[in-house]
Amino acid sequence: MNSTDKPRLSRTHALDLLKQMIRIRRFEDKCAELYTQEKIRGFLHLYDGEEAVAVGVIPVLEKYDRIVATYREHGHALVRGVSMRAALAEMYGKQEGCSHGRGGSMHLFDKATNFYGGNAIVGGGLPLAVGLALADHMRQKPVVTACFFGEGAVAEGEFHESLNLAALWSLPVLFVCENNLYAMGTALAISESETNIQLKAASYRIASEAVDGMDVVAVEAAARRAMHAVRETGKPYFLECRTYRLRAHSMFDAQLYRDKAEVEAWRHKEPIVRFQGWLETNHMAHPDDMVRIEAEVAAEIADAVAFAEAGTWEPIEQLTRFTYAEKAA
Amino acid sequence: MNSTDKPRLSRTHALDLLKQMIRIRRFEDKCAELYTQEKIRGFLHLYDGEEAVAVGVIPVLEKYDRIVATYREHGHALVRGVSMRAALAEMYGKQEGCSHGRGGSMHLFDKATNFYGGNAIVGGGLPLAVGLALADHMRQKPVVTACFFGEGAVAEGEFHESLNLAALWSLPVLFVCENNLYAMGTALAISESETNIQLKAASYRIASEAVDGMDVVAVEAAARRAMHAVRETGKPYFLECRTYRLRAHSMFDAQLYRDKAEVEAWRHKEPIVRFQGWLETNHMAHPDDMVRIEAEVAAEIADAVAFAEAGTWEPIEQLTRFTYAEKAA
Amino acid sequence: MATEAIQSQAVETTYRDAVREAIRDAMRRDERVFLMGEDVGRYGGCYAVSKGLQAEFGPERIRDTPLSESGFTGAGIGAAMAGMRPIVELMTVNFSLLALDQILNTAATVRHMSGNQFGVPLVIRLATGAGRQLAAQHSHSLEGWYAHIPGIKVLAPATLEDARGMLWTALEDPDPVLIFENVMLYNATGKLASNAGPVEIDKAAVRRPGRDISLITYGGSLGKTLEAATVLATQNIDAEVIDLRSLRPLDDATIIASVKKTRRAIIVDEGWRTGSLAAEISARLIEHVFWDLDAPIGRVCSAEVPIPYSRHLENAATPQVVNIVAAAKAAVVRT
Amino acid sequence: MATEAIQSQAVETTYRDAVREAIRDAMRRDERVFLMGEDVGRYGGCYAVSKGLQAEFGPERIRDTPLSESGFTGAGIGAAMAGMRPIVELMTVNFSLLALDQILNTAATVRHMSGNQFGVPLVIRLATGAGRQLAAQHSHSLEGWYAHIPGIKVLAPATLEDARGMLWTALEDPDPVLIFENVMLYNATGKLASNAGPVEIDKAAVRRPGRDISLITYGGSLGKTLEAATVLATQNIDAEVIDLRSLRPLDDATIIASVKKTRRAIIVDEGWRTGSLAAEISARLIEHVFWDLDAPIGRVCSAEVPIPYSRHLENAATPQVVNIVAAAKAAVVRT
Ligand SMILES: Cc1ncc(C[n+]2csc(CCOP(=O)(O)OP(=O)(O)O)c2C)c(N)n1
Ligand SMILES: Cc1ncc(C[n+]2csc(CCOP(=O)(O)OP(=O)(O)O)c2C)c(N)n1
Ligand SMILES: [Mg+2]
Ligand SMILES: [Mg+2]
Repeated sequence: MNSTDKPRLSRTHALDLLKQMIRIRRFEDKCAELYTQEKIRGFLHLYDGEEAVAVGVIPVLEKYDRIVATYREHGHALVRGVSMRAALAEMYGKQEGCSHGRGGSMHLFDKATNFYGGNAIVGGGLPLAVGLALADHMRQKPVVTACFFGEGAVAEGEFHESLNLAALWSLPVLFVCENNLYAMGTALAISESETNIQLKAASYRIASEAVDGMDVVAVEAAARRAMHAVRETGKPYFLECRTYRLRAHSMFDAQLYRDKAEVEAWRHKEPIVRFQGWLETNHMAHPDDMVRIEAEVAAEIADAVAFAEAGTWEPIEQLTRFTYAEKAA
Repeated sequence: MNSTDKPRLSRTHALDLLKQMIRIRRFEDKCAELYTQEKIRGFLHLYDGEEAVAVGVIPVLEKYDRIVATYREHGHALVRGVSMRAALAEMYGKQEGCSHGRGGSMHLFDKATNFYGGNAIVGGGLPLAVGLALADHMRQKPVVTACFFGEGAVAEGEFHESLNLAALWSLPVLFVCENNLYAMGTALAISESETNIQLKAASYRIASEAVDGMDVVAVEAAARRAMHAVRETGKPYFLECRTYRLRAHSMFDAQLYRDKAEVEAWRHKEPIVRFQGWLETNHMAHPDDMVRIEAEVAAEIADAVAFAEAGTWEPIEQLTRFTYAEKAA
Repeated sequence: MATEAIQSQAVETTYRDAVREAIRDAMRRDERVFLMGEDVGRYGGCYAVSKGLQAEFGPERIRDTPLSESGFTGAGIGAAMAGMRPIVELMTVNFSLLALDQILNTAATVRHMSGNQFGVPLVIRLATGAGRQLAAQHSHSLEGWYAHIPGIKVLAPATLEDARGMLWTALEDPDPVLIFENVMLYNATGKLASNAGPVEIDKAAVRRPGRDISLITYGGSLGKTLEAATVLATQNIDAEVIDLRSLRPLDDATIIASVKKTRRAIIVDEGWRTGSLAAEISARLIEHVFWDLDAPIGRVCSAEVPIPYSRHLENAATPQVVNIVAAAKAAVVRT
Repeated sequence: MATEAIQSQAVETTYRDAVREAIRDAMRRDERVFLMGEDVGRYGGCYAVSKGLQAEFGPERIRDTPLSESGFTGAGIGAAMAGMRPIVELMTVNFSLLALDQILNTAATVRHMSGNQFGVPLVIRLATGAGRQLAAQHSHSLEGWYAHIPGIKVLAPATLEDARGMLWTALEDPDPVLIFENVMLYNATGKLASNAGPVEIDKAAVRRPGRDISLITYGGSLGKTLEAATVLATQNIDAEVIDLRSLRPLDDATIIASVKKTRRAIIVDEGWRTGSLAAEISARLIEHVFWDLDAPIGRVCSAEVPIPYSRHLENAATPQVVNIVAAAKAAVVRT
């Protein structure tokens, strides 16, 4: 273990990690509420229980690094610095949204933060990440592309093709598998003959690590090791984060495939309560810290809602815009 | 090693293995000649150098087992018992061909021998094999499906999806990878980050073995072990046969990607000469055996050519037949 | 069938339940039939179509698959070639693109390539269509596009009778049949004969007879088109509404007979306009009834844009009643 | 462009060499350009198009890929989004089905889904077409089918000038462009201006002016269609031959102007008839010039069958000069 492996767990940093997780959680609770009010439509996939993954990994990246995410990407967008205003306005379908209202919850994009979006095709983001990294590799840029995907994507042919290409061409991709044990209602054991996902990296000669995805500090430490390896070697790295989705897959899911007891058991390992408790017992988080964090987050959310509400609908005359680039006049 | 592992190498059996290899070689030499005469058109992929694989594996299968092959399948068809007449007539495009002249060299099919054909999409046959085995599994039939494919197919997503499905559902598929080191002009190292193909089976929890594909006895022994395992467990098995393509990929290949020396080196390991020499030194093949074999093969080929030449063209009025089943009148 | 149904004792049901009943019925009739796809079992189907079926038929016959569209579609093809009668559910047409090689290069070609030795009696079910604000990757209407492929058949059940009746007939077909279920229809309710069963899948249906113009459509657009016909009636335009039912093959006879009578036609199709099935029908009409036409054939299709998320733009991108009415009026007044 | 070319000093060349020259030229003009695909490097390209290029530009920029169509097509999309100008060679359209999800769900949608923040300046080259007796899985003509997809552009170079000139223009396009090269054209020889360079890709070209009927075609069928026009001339039918060049978007203006003049049209398209690009053009003509037509619009397309191996059946399945002549005569005599 060299220095880059040790989490610099200063109090400020710790509180920041905690705040980011709380920020995602409260934001998505609000989104769920807004969904029932039909302010948000389409599919809405919440990250509830998995916050430690995005919060542990993304701050380790540099501004110039790139991120590819899935349709369950609100948390990733927020941690990366996509404004909550633009993200929520997008879910409202307003043209002030980060994707101009064209994408919705599953397609948050933000060029300013190199956020290459929400992809709603499972596994579809992996080849894209390989290509982003290929471009950087060919231009010898020290840029890393972090690619997030669920364990369900591991069964897709594109997973296989992408890992092989990244390793074969030695491309700087950090593959982050968010293993929450279910793909919609399909448990890992019903999807994979080998349920130890991390092992799969070996057949592509890709270095890998599996980490407790409910422990933000552990995730951050693993992410540091991973990013260090990618930057040192220019080669891909595979990070499996073992986590759990506490809510339904989407707002349409009756959760017939798992029993409440299982969900309850996981609730106890829930990343926010767990980390907060640990910080409190170690006197790194005080009650007033919590009050401040909750207040700041609540204010940011209120502001985002106001912004989204005030947002405008794109004129119907512009319907076919963005199908092709507008000709430079 | 139990009895099923030991090749029963009686003289008759040995000579039969040798004859089958010679039969394929001479037949394909004739095909190449007929191609230059434009009797055979389209793509023609020869098996020259790889004969020990089909000859070692296919006789181990039962009549009721199923076979899925690639566009390089002349040898597999002949060993399986597809008549040389029907195979050659097919390459001529005559309606007496085993696929009624619709398929050509890349699409030899034969229901009578459960030969599910030549597939010209690399990797395309693997899901098919999984499905054939699924049908047998669901009906508890003791049938095994042998699926042949080249090492180039390993990079395809369908390889990954198929191996996982076969293992996950525990289906009786014998995956036979014909690793001839090249996919057209692409050497294995340019195609795979992990060039030890056999290792890949492990990440699906599939039992596997790699064998010298130039040694027909070794291939047969390995095939016996493999088939025994599949029948015992009902699970898939992965057999990598390490071999080499001595001729061009197809008749259009200038072979810019490998030097003659390499090909020459492999010619010395060539399965027919090697096995024949071994049989001769061990007094299992005598000069008159060879004379007989060559004579029988030559006669069969001459007969097949006559048959194909005498074959007829399907009337153009029947063009759209076989697009859909004909309605039973 | 539909009419019979209405005569016999009818029960209130939904399109979703009708599809489920069709699957259950097929599973009971023939043990070679099984359903396989993502989340068809424990989850109950992403649109709850197969809910409860795994409990009745078990995990082998209501088979949950990994996310391997090409793999399990190919497996369905192989199982069909080996004598089973698989129903592969590709969840939605959007994901079927991952399986297109297996569908076009194998399912559609095996009978031909093998000189008729092997066939692929496979049924593939796919949800299709826009309207749920699922944006650019989840709102495709590609059924008309699939109808380009020789070797497969393409069905689009628009009614409860067809949702209930097409599956079994498709399963009895010796060749691959794709059944597209429009996502906006699953909650559609209506009366279905308690004894509703298999229906033929070769003919288009005249859902509303009329004299002045033929409105030709299918699947998710049938309802909108019938609505449009009602509006047109109030303006003394008597529209005939044709439900294609089968997109491949097309029932030319019914289409031609209708247009020969009305001398005008509009085709309503949720696919993107360019290269739409509507274009094919228009071209065929020109080839067959050119001299009988009193007006150009019109098309009401989706705009040439990936479907946007926001509701107002999604609606603007897809055929609506007003567009159909406008197109029909234009065709009628034009002469 | 073509005409200019003929004026300047011309050298004998082949379509294959023209494509190679276009790639070499692009690689020299812009270091962001690279070619990636199966066997483009060491093998020299399955149709020898890229022969020699790896020696000149090295294995990084003339990049051999594994058999991973979806993977490397997606990689091309990503590289394009990150500022490169990749040319992805999908060897043949037959294998592109494995990459269709990346093409339709990503390349064609990213600009839209991202509200115009990201674009995909990617060029995909594909060999297309029948005629080499490669049978049902290797003889597809799907360029017209691809033209259904909003968000991409589709080109079909039929001449040496276009084979040489379209690539660079496509690379400068901010959106994904698919270039379909007909396999029967690679050996085509002719004179090409020594200074031949980029050509515009927006307009259809009138390859032969005529008064009596418009023969509309593209790519591999242009030669056959011009031949047919010559035959027709001997029978006093003066055919105008239009080369679409761009299949998406279609140059309606040129097509409409021609048919308004000739009042008759036949579309020649190697795609399967149902749902062919020919159907789209027919439908558009009806929408725009219905009242100017003196005869129904005819289509000469491929038969609705997977392409058979045997030569006589393959020929019978695909458009031939005699079919074009017959269709044209039928349209002219019909009135
Ligand atoms: C190619 C494809 N197939 C199916 C779907 C439907 N679908 C959406 S999410 C999902 C489950 C994905 O599970 P996983 O990859 O584990 O991610 P998670 O939702 O658990 O975060 C499925 C099947 C899809 N979007 N894309
Ligand atoms: C999906 C697909 N991509 C590309 C091709 C073109 N192609 C035909 S054979 C071949 C090489 C396959 O190599 P391998 O799998 O090792 O089999 P081998 O020819 O060596 O027996 C390629 C690239 C194809 N037929 N299918
Ligand atoms: Mg998951
Ligand atoms: Mg090989």
